[in-house]
Amino acid sequence: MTDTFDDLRDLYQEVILDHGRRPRHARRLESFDATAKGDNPMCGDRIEVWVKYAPDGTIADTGFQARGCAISVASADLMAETVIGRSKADTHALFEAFREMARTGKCPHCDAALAEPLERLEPLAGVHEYPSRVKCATLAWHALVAALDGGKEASSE
Amino acid sequence: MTDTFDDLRDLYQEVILDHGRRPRHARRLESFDATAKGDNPMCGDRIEVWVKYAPDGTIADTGFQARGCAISVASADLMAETVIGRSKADTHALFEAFREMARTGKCPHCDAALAEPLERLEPLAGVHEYPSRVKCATLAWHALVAALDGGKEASSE
Amino acid sequence: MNVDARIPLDRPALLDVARIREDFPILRQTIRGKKLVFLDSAASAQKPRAVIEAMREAMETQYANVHRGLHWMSERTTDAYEAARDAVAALLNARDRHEVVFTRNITDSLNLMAHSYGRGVLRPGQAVVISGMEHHSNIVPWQLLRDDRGIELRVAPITDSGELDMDAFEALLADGRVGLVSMTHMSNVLGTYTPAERIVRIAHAHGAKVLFDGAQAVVHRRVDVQALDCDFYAFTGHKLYGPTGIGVLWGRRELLDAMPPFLGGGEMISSVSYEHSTWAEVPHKFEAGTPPILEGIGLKAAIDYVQAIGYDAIAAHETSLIDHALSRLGAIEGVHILGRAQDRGGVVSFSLDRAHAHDVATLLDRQGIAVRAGHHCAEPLMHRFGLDSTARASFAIYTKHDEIDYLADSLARVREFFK
Amino acid sequence: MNVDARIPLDRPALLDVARIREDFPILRQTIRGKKLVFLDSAASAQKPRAVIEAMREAMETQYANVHRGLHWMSERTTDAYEAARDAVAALLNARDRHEVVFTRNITDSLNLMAHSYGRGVLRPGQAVVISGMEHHSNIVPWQLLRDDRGIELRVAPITDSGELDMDAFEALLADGRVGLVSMTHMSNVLGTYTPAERIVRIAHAHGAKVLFDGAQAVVHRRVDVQALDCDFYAFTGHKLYGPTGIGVLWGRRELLDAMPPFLGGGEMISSVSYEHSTWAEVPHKFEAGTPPILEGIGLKAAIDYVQAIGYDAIAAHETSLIDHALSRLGAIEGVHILGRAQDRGGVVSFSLDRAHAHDVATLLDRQGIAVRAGHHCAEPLMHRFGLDSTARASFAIYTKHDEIDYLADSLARVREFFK
Ligand SMILES: Cc1ncc(COP(=O)(O)O)c(C=O)c1O
Ligand SMILES: Cc1ncc(COP(=O)(O)O)c(C=O)c1O
Repeated sequence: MTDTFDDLRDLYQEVILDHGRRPRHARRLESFDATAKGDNPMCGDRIEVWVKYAPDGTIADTGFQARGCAISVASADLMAETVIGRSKADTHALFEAFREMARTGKCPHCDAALAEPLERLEPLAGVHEYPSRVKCATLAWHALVAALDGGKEASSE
Repeated sequence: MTDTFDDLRDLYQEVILDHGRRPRHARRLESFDATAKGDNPMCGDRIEVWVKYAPDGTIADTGFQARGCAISVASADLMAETVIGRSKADTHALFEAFREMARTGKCPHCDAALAEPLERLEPLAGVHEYPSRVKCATLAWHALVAALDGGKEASSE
Repeated sequence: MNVDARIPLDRPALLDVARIREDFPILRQTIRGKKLVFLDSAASAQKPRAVIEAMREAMETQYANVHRGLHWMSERTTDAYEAARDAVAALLNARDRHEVVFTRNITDSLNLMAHSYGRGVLRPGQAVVISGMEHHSNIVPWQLLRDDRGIELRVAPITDSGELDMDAFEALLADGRVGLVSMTHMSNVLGTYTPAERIVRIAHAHGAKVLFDGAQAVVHRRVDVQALDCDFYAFTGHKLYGPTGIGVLWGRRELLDAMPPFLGGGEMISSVSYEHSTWAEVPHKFEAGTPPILEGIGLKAAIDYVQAIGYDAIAAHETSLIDHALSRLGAIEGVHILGRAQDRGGVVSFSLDRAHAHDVATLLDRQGIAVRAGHHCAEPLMHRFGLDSTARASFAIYTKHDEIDYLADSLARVREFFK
Repeated sequence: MNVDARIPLDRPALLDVARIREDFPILRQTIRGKKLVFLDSAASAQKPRAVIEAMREAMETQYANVHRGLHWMSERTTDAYEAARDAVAALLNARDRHEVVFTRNITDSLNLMAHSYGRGVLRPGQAVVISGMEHHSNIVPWQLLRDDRGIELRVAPITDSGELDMDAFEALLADGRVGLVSMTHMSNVLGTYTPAERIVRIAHAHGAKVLFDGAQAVVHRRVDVQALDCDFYAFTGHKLYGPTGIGVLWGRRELLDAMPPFLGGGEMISSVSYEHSTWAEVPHKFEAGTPPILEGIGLKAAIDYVQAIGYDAIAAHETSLIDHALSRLGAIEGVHILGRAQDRGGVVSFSLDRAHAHDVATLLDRQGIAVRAGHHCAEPLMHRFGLDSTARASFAIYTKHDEIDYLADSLARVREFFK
């Protein structure tokens, strides 16, 4: 693929296509401490997330099974990649920051401490142009946060 | 009153004001063969009509009691004046012709035989500009026709 | 406020009426060679250029069906339509934009309440209270509810001056069976503003929720639903200088959440199967089918326009006009004004000795003046005062004092004419 | 009809599409520098200048509330609004203009039916039949009716090709308990036209009335309710090149007369007292509150516009476009088209291997093409075919053959992109 696809790439960057096509964390954890489902009936997107904590309470591992568009699968995978090793509090903060980025394309009020992980999620910022697809990008996060909070079900806003 | 009221006169001609103010036939007949009521709930107009037939079946006399605007009272009175001496069939035809005149301002398809009585009703043709007031002009006629047809109640369309 | 009856034509007002009139193209029209004097704004207001242009521009440059479009036109149109919801939320000072439900007109908002709240939340044996000065749209839905579900309908009487009888109102609530008070915030016939805060306090003290019919009130005064502390508030777009085809129901989130949906169809569902469907979150739960997209865009432009002028100036203008009208019309022999409330707004209903209201309206029309005549969709109120109909002049931000002078002079001519 | 897949750009059509496009200002828009290719007209159509101008002109020169205005502006606006009723009556070849009820959209028309006919005329124990390819707006109202009043809801299955299974349909009616068949006249997902005359004959033979959801059908084909012999017909203004905020329910006079009112309020009453109110004649009985005045004026302009072009040319254009689309899209490897009905209209739903419909829609949008993706408010139909969503291209009078070519080429690029 050369730049013949330039016009398609600003939202569907290679990293999204890649994670959408070959998610690294798309698996059910054999042993886990928390789990939750997410559901977006409007598009039929569905996701299930599993979380395993480390002894210090940080996220030791996380995996998911998802049915949905490239954006939602890629977002779930990038999420997994980004939150492993983080505390619950960090993950919550990251969720809020990511949500704002997905909605508005930027996160001006974001904590500098979040700069590095947010940069990794930045390829998804393009969805803000498509408010109806923001949900695709945030569904996995809603499910993850529901799992961390001990809930069972989440649906994106 | 001089021509200071010119701008008000094209609809409210002197004959309408006069018949509205001093109707000649606004009375209940002592003896009658048919009667009916008319009601226009939209404006609160109400009318009751009585009819007495001659031996040949023509209308020997008619009277009414009305509550309503100048147009509706004047129309009732002009109607009474016009139908006395006419057959039922004539009166029906006249009703149809008058209705068209009230709606459209003219009656191109009208029978030449109706020319004379229609001319007498012509001052009311101006209501066609006010479709919501056409009903004021036709209510008495609806009631009269209901009486002729043996009905009891009429409401303008 | 005391206004001189012989006010000069270009008297300085708090509102720059001359400039405002520039924004309303229709006001330049003539009727049979006479300048249009439009005094029927309480029936429906004229539209400023901002509204006309917003709707035109949407149709010419940015239109598609909204929500879930996934393409540029749809996403941008959704933004524009949903911005109307933000504008309404700000207008009413709602806590949460999701509390704003778009309907077709206020009649629709009130019917939604009678169905979703009346049939879905109230229980047989409970009662609804309205007042003796309601518009039919705030009477008939409750009658239909009463006849369908055995929910009592109680009518709080009004005084001869046209104000709510507060003692009688409170007495109606005494047995604790009233679930909802649905009342006008300003009468479209008498001009009376009801004492909204007091009504809410009394109703809440007796366990009843309060819904206001703000069709007239919101046109002239700032409405703050949090300050009023009411539970529901409804208004209609076309009287607030917006297009026809759109109305508003605002309600507290938790109350709307607890209400079942009313109309079923697209937009209001979460998922559908033949056996069982689930509903979208509020407000969408109450918005079945393609929404009034262009109308939302027009309404937002209207609200922006009104907000830019500001309710302080608008309310002051209304007060000044009504004072002027009461003094000018009241001075004409044979003219009787209906309603003498202390707190009153921009409508004057009147009758004229020896002339039927319909004749008065038509004869004013011959002079270029648009007023309404009839029962103003408030028959029970008319009958309360022993009348079938009145003529009614009503005012808007574009109404000039000299239009009221012209009305008074023209009415005096009609009186002469009928003498 | 067989259309060459490599059709030249300015192929002469029965419709002068180039001239028609001149009438739609929005079609000159670009999206991110690419020409707008609007293939989402089945969701909502764009508006011709005639509609935009009619609404603008009304607001600028001739506007007031309608009915009983007694002044020039009101009388003339009433004439203009009521002329829309005549236009609809002529469009559907209704016998009587009073049979035309204006609603907010077709969803509202269907809910009116579910309330006034469903709750007011049907009796518990009776059934309503819909088909397996209905829009949610023709499912959910009947579900709510079922759950509220115990009126059974039966679903006539469709075949794999996306057509109504006529034997199964007739079998559903066999017990004589079906009071109403409410069915789409053209599926918004499959494009299938249902055999309306046959449906009516069968339904009537079993004592059932028939209501058609003509939201899609009326856009492309001449509908003659007397020839169809149906009992009710509904459509929505915004898909017929008219504004949002207005829908239509046509019904036989005697059936409408027998139905109780649905919404209560102004306009729909004959007289009101607290004890008892009486209703206006149809259609006003069903039109509570200030009607969609501007929308009626816009809809009339839309109907006049469509009638001037003529349904013969429109239908032929639709057929030509759909044939072209089926041959072009069908030739792309990995593209699957949903629905293969014999008699089908201007929508194509499709899926693409290895790409989710949402991604397809977004990637087409990047190329300037507006298509819809999702369940198209027809979840049960999607599930019937084992799908959650499809992309859908839909056509209008302004759609060019080369836009379909561009869609096919762009789709092929999306396929490459996802390979
Ligand atoms: C077949 C069909 N029925 C009903 C509807 C609902 O139309 P509206 O949203 O205008 O009520 C649509 C369009 O979405 C449709 O395509
Ligand atoms: C106080 C009041 N309530 C309700 C209505 C009904 O408004 P709409 O016809 O827009 O539903 C009106 C206006 O006619 C009104 O003045």
